[in-house]
Parts: sequence; structure tokens; C-alpha cells
Amino acid sequence: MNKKTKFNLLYSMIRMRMVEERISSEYSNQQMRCPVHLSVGQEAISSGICLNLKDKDQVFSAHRSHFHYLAKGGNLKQMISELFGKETGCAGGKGGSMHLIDIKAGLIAAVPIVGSTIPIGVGLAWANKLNRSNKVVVIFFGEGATEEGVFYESINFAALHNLPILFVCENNYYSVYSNIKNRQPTNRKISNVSKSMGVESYRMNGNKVEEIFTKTQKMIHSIRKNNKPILIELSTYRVLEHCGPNNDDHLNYRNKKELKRWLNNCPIEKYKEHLLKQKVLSNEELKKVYQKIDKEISQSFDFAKKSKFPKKDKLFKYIYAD
Amino acid sequence: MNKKTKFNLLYSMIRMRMVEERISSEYSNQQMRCPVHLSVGQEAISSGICLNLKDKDQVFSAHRSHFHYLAKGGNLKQMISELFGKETGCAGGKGGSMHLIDIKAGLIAAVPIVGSTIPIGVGLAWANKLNRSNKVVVIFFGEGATEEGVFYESINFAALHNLPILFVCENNYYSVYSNIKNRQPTNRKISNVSKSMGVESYRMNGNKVEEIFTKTQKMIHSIRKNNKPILIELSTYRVLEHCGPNNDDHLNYRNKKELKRWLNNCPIEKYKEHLLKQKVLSNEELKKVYQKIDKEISQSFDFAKKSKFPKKDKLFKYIYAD
Amino acid sequence: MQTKIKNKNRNINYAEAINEALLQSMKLDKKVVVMGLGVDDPKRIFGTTNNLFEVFGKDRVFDMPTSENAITGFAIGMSLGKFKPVLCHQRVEFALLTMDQIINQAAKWFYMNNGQMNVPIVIRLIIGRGWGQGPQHSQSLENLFAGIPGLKVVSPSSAYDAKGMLISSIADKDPVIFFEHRWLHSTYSQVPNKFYKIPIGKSKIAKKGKDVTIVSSSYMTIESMKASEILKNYYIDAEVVDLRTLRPLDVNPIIKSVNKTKKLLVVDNGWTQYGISSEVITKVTTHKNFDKNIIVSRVGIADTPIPSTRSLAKLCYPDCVDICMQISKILNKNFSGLSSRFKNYRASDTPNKYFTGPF
Amino acid sequence: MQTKIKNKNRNINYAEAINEALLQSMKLDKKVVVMGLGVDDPKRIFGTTNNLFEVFGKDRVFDMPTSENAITGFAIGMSLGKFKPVLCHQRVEFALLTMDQIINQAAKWFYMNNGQMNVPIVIRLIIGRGWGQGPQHSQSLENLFAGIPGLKVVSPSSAYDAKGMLISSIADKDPVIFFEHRWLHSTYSQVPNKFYKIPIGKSKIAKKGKDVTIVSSSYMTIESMKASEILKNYYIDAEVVDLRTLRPLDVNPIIKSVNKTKKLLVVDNGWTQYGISSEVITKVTTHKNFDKNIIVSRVGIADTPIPSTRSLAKLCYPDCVDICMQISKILNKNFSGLSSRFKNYRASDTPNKYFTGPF
Ligand SMILES: Cc1ncc(C[n+]2csc(CCOP(=O)(O)OP(=O)(O)O)c2C)c(N)n1
Ligand SMILES: Cc1ncc(C[n+]2csc(CCOP(=O)(O)OP(=O)(O)O)c2C)c(N)n1
Ligand SMILES: [Mg+2]
Ligand SMILES: [Mg+2]
Repeated sequence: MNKKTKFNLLYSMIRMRMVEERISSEYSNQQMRCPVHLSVGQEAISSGICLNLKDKDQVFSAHRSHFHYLAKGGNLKQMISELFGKETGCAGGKGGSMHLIDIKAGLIAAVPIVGSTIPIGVGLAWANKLNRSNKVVVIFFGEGATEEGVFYESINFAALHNLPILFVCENNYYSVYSNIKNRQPTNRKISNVSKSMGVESYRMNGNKVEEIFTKTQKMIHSIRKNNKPILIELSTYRVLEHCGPNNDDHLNYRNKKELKRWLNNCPIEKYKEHLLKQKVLSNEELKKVYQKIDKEISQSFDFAKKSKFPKKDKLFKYIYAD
Repeated sequence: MNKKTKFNLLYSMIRMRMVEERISSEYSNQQMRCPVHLSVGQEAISSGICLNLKDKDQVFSAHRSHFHYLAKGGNLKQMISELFGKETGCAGGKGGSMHLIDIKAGLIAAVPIVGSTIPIGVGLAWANKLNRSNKVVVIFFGEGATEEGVFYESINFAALHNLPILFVCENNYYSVYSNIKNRQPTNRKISNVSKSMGVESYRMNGNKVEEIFTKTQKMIHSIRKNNKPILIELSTYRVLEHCGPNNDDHLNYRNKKELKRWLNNCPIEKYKEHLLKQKVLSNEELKKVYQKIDKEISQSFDFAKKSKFPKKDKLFKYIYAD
Repeated sequence: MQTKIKNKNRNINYAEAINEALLQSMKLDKKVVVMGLGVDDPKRIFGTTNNLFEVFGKDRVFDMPTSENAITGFAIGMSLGKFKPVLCHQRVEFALLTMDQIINQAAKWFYMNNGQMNVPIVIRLIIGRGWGQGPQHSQSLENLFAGIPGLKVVSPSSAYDAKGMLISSIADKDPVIFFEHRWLHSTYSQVPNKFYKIPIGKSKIAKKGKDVTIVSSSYMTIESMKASEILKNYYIDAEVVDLRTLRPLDVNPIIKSVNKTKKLLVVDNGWTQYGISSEVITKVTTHKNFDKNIIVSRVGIADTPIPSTRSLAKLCYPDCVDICMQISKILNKNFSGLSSRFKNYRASDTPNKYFTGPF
Repeated sequence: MQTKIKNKNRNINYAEAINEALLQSMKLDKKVVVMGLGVDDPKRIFGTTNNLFEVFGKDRVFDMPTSENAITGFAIGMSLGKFKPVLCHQRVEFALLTMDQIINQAAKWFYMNNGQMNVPIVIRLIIGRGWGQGPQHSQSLENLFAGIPGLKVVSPSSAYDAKGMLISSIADKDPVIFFEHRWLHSTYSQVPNKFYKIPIGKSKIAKKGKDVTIVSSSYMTIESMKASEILKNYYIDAEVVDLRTLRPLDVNPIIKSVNKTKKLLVVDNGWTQYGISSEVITKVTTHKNFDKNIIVSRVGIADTPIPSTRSLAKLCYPDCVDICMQISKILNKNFSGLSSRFKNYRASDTPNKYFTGPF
């Protein structure tokens, strides 16, 4: 792997983290008045995967969508404006954090009904195959979404029709406050289920960005070439509360040891040290990275704050296209 | 296996077959005015399984419900009356063939929305477990039902909570006119999927009644003892049309060879010859069996025909219990 | 020349009209695809998908697994990839498995992405009735869809309208729920051979009249028309308005009609309470020009699950005689001998005398 | 003695009232169980399931996988095994995944087995609003359930009614859809400590009056009551009828009220078209004793998906000032300075000033 790629992976993760840290710190000003599901801790997955995608490839997300949006090249100003409910937002303020979209960048949709983008992504991949467009569709979802029946209906169809899709299950072991052991039998692996249903499937460490990048590079290549779906299940951890800007570990729903282990397993810190040691970048360059991103973020927040709210005439606009 | 059991298995299958043959021949009189899904060819499965059940055990079925009803001891007169739409029917005429029920016998429900009884059966098994009633719930469904998301949601929950259920998938390779290869990836086994989801699972020949009886006897014992679900997938074949009284092979939706192979593989004929050879019963006794069943069926049809239609005052009865 | 005349006057039935709309739309636009359980099977959805597989092949006509919820999602996704999917459920009830995809997703997609991507899909829902199909295969349920902003809901009552409205629905840029009543499939009307559109959102005066306004849709328009024939025997000249579209509801022709007749009977094709009739009547009575001398009234399907047995099921559905009886009430007139004289007009458990089950 | 007085006058909020109904029902009847995503988590469904897990343990309080469709089926099955399940979805929208189990199965079970097995389940559905929740977390959708025979649908507007009606719903032998509006959870009223029932199927005169009848339900009753206060400033004495139950609809008190006031405004808690208001108005205008001088009218939520941004979302919901404006129209009176004088009464995107997001 070349230095540039390594740098890009780190840069992507740091940028994501800093964007959400800013959202977190500004949220209490009560100007971003919409539910936000922050992904801090899960940076490696979307960074590692999306760097392998072409512009024309298409990504679907769900309620926890910021990183997928950013990794696929979604416009930051429009994202922050959307959180502020402004007309310059990526959905004109109509969607909020749970409905990010940047069609040009290939972030096709995010919706907060758990599991609901999965069949839609499959449908688009089907269209792509029929259109011979050689695009890959990537569908991100949590382990909670694999409890919805529509997940299986979708997997079955993708396998039946050999559709070019990468299914990405970010298993962070929690659905809201509920541990996976209260929702799925212990010792069973989601990737084994999908494999038994006819989809090539793998498990992976979700906090190791290089490994994710390298492995999914091959997979995406294979999907594009062979028109066959692959599913990957990645273990990871959400650091902040399920919904909202804060930390909620005072609620004690997560085992202290488990929490500590995962917090020590930060995908960014380890990788940063590694790259510094490997001299991929210097401490100085790193500082510049932070400064650059910080500036970009500040500009985006300024842009959002200065933008206008949509006016009354927009209320009934776009209910129908015809 | 003792002679009595062998005799009972054969008797059960012959009776089922004769009941449906009578329905088939009388249907054109247009007195049974409701959709009927006949199961001719699939006698071995419900006969083999239900002979192992206790009275208190509970069975759920779907649109193709006649055999499950009969095997669990459902009242024949009430079943035929239900098909005739009479007030003496097992559902007072309100349900028809697709809604058979005999609570006393333990046939709890049948509904024609594919897959919809599966979670309900799981819920009852859950109640049974909490009630420590030591009952086994058997849920019958076709391979088409395993394409519905609710099947997976149900399997997951049964495995998670270790519920005493026997899931029975009657894989007759068709959903209406659609071959399984158009709906599920080839080379994948439903029983492998359920196994990967955490439910002990087996495949079996669905036309060998003794094998079914013996194997499921052990399973039902184990379910009752260990409070754990088991799924079995049985290969079988529907002889008549999907819905209605006739044969529809002139429509050529089924491969001729396949059809011939299955028709030669009749679960009753082979077993009958076998028992005659084994001298479990004589030709004479067999003749008496036919006569006895024939009489029972004629009486049931007479009963149904003589019964009255429900009157107007029943229309708004039982919409609410309170 | 001869063909032209022949075509102009040709009678075809509703199922054939649907089929023609599909064939012609698929020929015209390569992006139109048809999907659903059984679309390519020997019965071809009551004949409505005849020949599609033969003409357009397996890349445009898709049988489906029994996965109703996902199927709508697939259709939405297909439409994002520039296809125009027409999907079909053989009973309205099966769509209850996919209400999330229809109501949360398809209906809101265009709005929630601020007009960047629309969802041009058609979902055909077939309403069952009769032959003992019972509680889970006989529901109408138009009201579950008609109340949802972002959906269009149509429900044509004649072969002519069915063809033109299906063509419009397929050409439409928004998700359209297309209701077909199973008992309409075998009804005939004159249908041009050519490709034509009937606009979504326009009701139709099915019969002109001056004494009473009957508003209905789908199969109930057949009964309403029969009722208007019966009423002639009593020197009552009824105007029949066929809604054709349930959302958006075209209320002006109704207002115009009731301002003339001063009497309104809405015949609901679904359950009586909380149905289409409630909205029609409310639109009329809250209209700014509402004339307070207008009498409004409705009949609909009895508010009960539909039982299987024909002795009870037939009591659920209002027929032309029931409609006349209701009109006798609002006109305060006695139609002597109504039920005995027109007893052959009463609905049974089959759409016509050739029907011998099972669906 | 003192406790008694204290209890009699104690103010608790709607969430606490729900919680009390659950605690007391579970204490009284061992067969009552509570299930749903998050019922035992730290937030306890906005506090409504507080202490249940601690008091009744893991055999009666169940967290669930994200499998909404199956969950209703499990509840039906549990009820066949003599349990009385109360299940909860944190947003109405999640119930769209389980409409087959609710409408095809639960609603018809008792009827289609001819009265042999009833299904006593309660499904709590929480209506979201505000704080930018947007199109998929702010729908009301009462009309999807109110039109279904076999279901009962309730929607109490005060803590007092919530407790009594939840107790009744749990004791009821039929499937009950229990709507809670998220903005009601923090509203207070006097609630007795004791176990009491408010009957399903009875509306309530929330305020007596003589000039105009306002009919509403759920959160809109709060706005209607505020409106009735504002109207006093203009010497208008409004009567407010709180529906409380949407199916079966209790129409007689409304008829009585409008016969007195001759003016009806129905304030819909859902979208304006094809909603609860349509049925209420139709019930009134088709009533056999309908006095033709009565003016009927309605307001409701704007017919659009609800946008996230507060600048547009607030335009969707009628508030007390909008209600007064509508009344000024039907009374043909000018309420001078209405919108400037009462601008502090206008609804915002939070239920109260203490609310700081995110849900
Ligand atoms: C159909 C549905 N059910 C429930 C919810 C409530 N909900 C919102 S996010 C969430 C957690 C889902 O967990 P997972 O898929 O693992 O994603 P994560 O939050 O861990 O990223 C739930 C249950 C919902 N939005 N949609
Ligand atoms: C939800 C739903 N979708 C579609 C149908 C139409 N349908 C009735 S029976 C049937 C076949 C189901 O196949 P399978 O489960 O294999 O049962 P089999 O008929 O082979 O016994 C279908 C698709 C239905 N009744 N319900
Ligand atoms: Mg998770
Ligand atoms: Mg089958």
C-alpha cells in the first residue's frame, strides 16, 4: 500500500471524527434541531471501504449516516446546513441528519427506518446490472437491521439474481441500549447466516482501517467483475450515546470492561501512531492536517449558520414530481 | 415399530387421500364455494409427525391445511361443513377451507397469508414455556413461506428464547406455478439457513412415512425435554393443482420427468404394498379400511349438506369479544 | 380502413385492457418492467400479463420470491436506476406486508430528498370478492392509501378507463397505487386499440341526470349504473359520478352535480366508516359554496371482516337494489315492488354466471 | 387520611400515568406482560415503563429484536396462551412493518374462528412531533387503524384519561391500538392513585360551551382547549368534545353539542384529508336528525410529508390560533388582533421550554 493511500485513510478518519466532535460540541446551542446519531469510533469502516469505490458507485445508509456520507465524498457544507435545517442543506432542510443525500457523490439515500434502505439498494443494483453500468452498490447497516425480515428477503434476492452489491454490517453490538445477546442467539455469526443463504461472506475487525481497505479492495473488484454480492460483518463500537451529542456511559448499559477495551481500541489513535512511526507523515504534517480540517469545518458551520431557512413556498414543493 | 403404529400411519394417509378425492369430485357441484388447496401427495408428512403428538400439543397451518387438521384429529364433519359454508362448520362458515380450526383437537389456526401463522405459533410456544405447560407447538409451512421476512424473524426469536417448537417446512418445490429455482438460489438448503441461525435442523424425505414418524418421535421428545426448537425440511410433491379440485399438468409448468418421478413416488402406494408384504394387514382388511373411511366421509358430506347456512344475525357476531 | 372501424368499436374486457396498456407501454418505453408473483405463470394474473414474457423476455418480466416487503423496495431501487417498474399483488391484503416501503419510503422519497429523485412506480392491487374467499382475501382498503400525501391512488371502473389510466400511471413520475377489482376483470367496454391516456385526478360523469347524484368508484360504479337503470322505472333520473381517482380527489364535478340535484349518495367500495365516502361527503359539506338544502348520504360495505360463507358474505355488499333503497329514503319516495321486481339484479357470490371458482 | 387527600389532588404527567396503569394492571393480573424494543432500557420508553422490570422481572418484561412484524405475531400467540401482552413501538411508523399481523390477523382472529379465541392485546403507538424528526418519525396515521373492523382505537389526551383508558385497554378482550402523542407525555393532570377505568368508546365534553363545537383528540385537544381560552376574549363560549376513542366512534355527544351550537369545527390530529375529521363530519351530516343550519368545518395537519426543518414543520400543524381563525370564519366574525395578541400561544418545534432534544 502506498503512502498516499495510508495518508488518505488517516485523513478521512480524522476528518470524520472532527466533524462529529464539532457537531457534538455545538449541538447544545440548539440550532441543530434534529436527532443526530453520531458514529465516533466507527471511522475505519466507511473510510476503508469507500476509498476503494469509484465515483459512479452508489452507497446506501441508515440513521447513522454521517460517515458514509463523508466517506463517499458528500458535500460537508450541505451536510451541516441540513443539520441546521437550512435551504442550502443537501435535502433543502427537509430531511435532517437522518436523511442525508448527495447524488453527485453517490450517497443515494439514508433513512431512519431500520433496514428499509436494504431492499432499495438491492433494487438499484438490479437496475445497474440490467443497465450493464458496472457500478457497485454498497449498503451499510447495523447488526440490529439484520433482525428485520426485509434483510433476509433482500439477501435472498441478491443471491438469486447475482447482483453487484457489497453488504456491510457494522456490528457495534448495540441497538440503542440493547446488547446483541438480548436480540440474537449467542455464538451465531451474521456472516454465517448470509453465507448459508448463498452470499459470499466474511468477518473482519472493524477498527483496522488498512486491513479493511485491502480486503475490500479485492472484494469490490470481484463484485464488479463477477456480478456477485458479498457481505462483510465488521466488529466495532460506538463511543457516544445512541442518539444525541453526548456520552451516556453513566447509564451503565455497557459493561465497564468491554467499554474500556473498545475505547483503548480506537481506530484513529493506533493508526496515527503507526503512520508516525512508519514516517508516512510527521507530527508537523499531522498538525497541519488538523488545522486544515478544522478550518474546513468552521467554514461549513459558518456557511450553515449564515444560510437561510426554507420559506413557506417550499412546504408543498416536491410532494409530487408530476 | 409395532404393527398398530404402522397400521395407523397407513390408515391416516389413506383417509386423508380419500377425503380430498371426495372434495375434488364433489367440488364441481358448486356447493363448496371457497378456494381449496388440496394436499394429495403430501400425506406422509402430517401423518408421520402428528401421530407423535399429544392431544395438548398445538398445530399451526396455512392455506394448504386439510391434512394438518385431519392428522391432529380435527373433526371431519365440521371440516366438510366449513367447506360448504354451513353454521356447523368448524368456524361457523366464516372461515372456509383456508381458516380451519379445531381447538379441542389442537389445530389452533390456519390462515392464507403466506408465513403469517409462523410468528403466532412462536408466540404461543413462548406462552407455553412461560406457563410451563410442556406442550410442543408444530408449525407447518411451505418452502415459499421461507421467502417471507417474518420466517427469519420468527426463527431468530425461537432460537434466542429456546422455545419448544417443531418447524416443519414442506418443500414441494412450487409456490403456485413458480419453481423454487426462480425464487431461491440453487444449491442452498433451507435447513442449512435455519441451522446457521441457531436452530437444530434436518432434511428428510417427505414421502417416507415410517422414517418421518421415527425421526420426529425423537425430535419431539427432545423438544419437550430440552425446550429447544428444531426445524425439518421435507421434500415432497403436490399432485393436484395449486388451488382448486383438478389436475393442472396440461399447463406444463412442471417438468414431465420430474412429475413422473414424483408420481411414481406415491407415499401411500409404496407403503401399502410394504405393509401388505409385511403382513401388517391383509388385502381383506385393507378393503374394510376403504369401506369404513368411505362411509365416514359420506356421512360427513351428508351432514354438511343437511346443515343450515348461518343466518343474518351471525353477520355481526364475534367481531368483538367485549 | 376496415381495421380502423373494427378497432373503434371493439369490445374487450378489463383484464384485456390492462394487458393492452402493459404491452403498449412496454413497447413504447424500454424502461417499463413488470414484476410480481406469477406475472409469467400460466394464469398470468387473471390474463392481465398475457404475452408480456413472450414479447419482452426475462429481462423485463420478473417472477418474484414471496417477499412482498422487499419487492416494493426493489421496485423503488429499480426506479432510481431509471426503470419504471409495474408491480402487482394478486390480493390487496398482500400489500399490508409492505406498508413501510409504500408509505414511509415510496410516498416520501421525492419530498424528503427535496426533489432530486422521484419514484415512478406503479403498484397494482387486486381487490378480491366472492366465492368464499373470506376475511383475508376480500378487503378493499383503498382508504389506507388514499390518505397518504405523496401517493396517487386510482381505481378505474371500466375497461376503457383501465387502459387509459394504467398508461397514465406508468407514464406518471410518482408512485401510483392502481386498484383493480377482481369482478371488473370480466366486464367489457369499447376500448380503442391505440395508445391513449386518461388523466389521473379527473372524475367522470358516467351518466347524466338531474334528480340525485350517485358518487362511486371501482366495482361499485357498476352497481350504481345498474341502480340508475332501475331508477328510471320510478321516473328518477340519477347522475352517476365515477371518481376514477381517489387521490387527488376531483371534487368540483361532484359539487357541480349536487348543486343541481341537491341529493348526494356516496357508494363506498370499501367499509362504510372512515372510508372514501367520508372524505367525499366532507369535501362536499365543508365546501365554501355548500348549499344547505343538499342532503348527503352514503352506503358501503358492512363494517365487519368479510365471512367466507355466501349466506353472510352477500349481506356485506350493497348492490343496485340497496342503492335504490337508500335513494328512496333520501328522496322520501316509495319505490313500490323494488326488491321483488328487481331480485335478479341482486349481487351473488360470483361476478357472473360463467364463474365457477375458485378465485 | 392525609395520604388520601394528597392522592386525590396529586398532579402527575401523562408518562407517569401510563406507567402507573401498567404497574397496577400487572400487579392485578399476572398474565399482563410488557414487550417491545427498549421497555427495559435506561430510558424506559420515555419513562412509561419505569420500574416494571425491577418489580416484575424478566419473565414479564421483554426487550425485543428489531423484528416489528413478528413481534405482533408473538403477541397474538402469547394471547392465545392466555397472556395479555402490551407491546409498544416508539414511533407509529414502525407499526407499518406489521400491518399484516395487525389488520389481517389480530383484527379478524376472533371473527374468523367464530368466537372461539379472542386476542386481548394492546399495541401502544407513539406519535412523534418536532425537533426536526422529519417525514418518517412524525406521522399520526390513526386513520389507518380506525377504519378496520375488529380493532379498537383509543387516543386519550390527558394523564387522567391515559391511565384509565390504558387500564381499560389491557382489561379489554380485543386488540386495542393505543395512541400516545409524544407531546402529551409531559402534560400534567390530576390522577387518582387508585386503579380505575375509563370506558373505551365514550367521548368526553372537555369544556362546556354554547357558541361553537370543537371536536378533537390526542394532542389537538390541548390546542383546542387553549383555543377555547382565547375565544373567551372574544366572548365566544366554545364547547370542546374530546373523542378519546376513535373506533368505535361515540357520535351522540357530538350530535347533541352541534344541535345546540349549530357550528362544528373538527380539529384533526392527522393529515386533513381522509382522516378522523372526515368520519366525524360525515357521521354528523348524514345523521337522521341533522339540522341543515349546522355549519361544519375542519382543520388538520397539512397534506404533505412532514419536513425536518422547523421553519417548515411548524407550518404543518394547526395550533390554537389557527383554530380560532377557522372559528372566526365559520362564525363570520372578526377576532381583532388575534395573531399578534396571542403569538406566544403559537406552537413551536418542542412540546415545552424544558425540551432540548433530541427526541
Ligand atoms: C423499524 C424500526 N424499528 C426501530 C427503530 C428505532 N431505532 C432507531 S436506531 C435503532 C438501532 C438499530 O441498531 P443497529 O442497526 O445495530 O444500528 P446502530 O444504531 O447500532 O448503528 C433502533 C432500534 C427504527 N428506527 N426503525
Ligand atoms: C403474503 C402472501 N403472498 C402471496 C400469496 C399467494 N399465495 C397463496 S398460496 C402461495 C404459495 C405458497 O407456496 P408454499 O409456501 O411453498 O406453499 P404450497 O402452496 O406449496 O403448499 C402463494 C404465493 C399469499 N397467499 N400470501
Ligand atoms: Mg448496532
Ligand atoms: Mg411449495
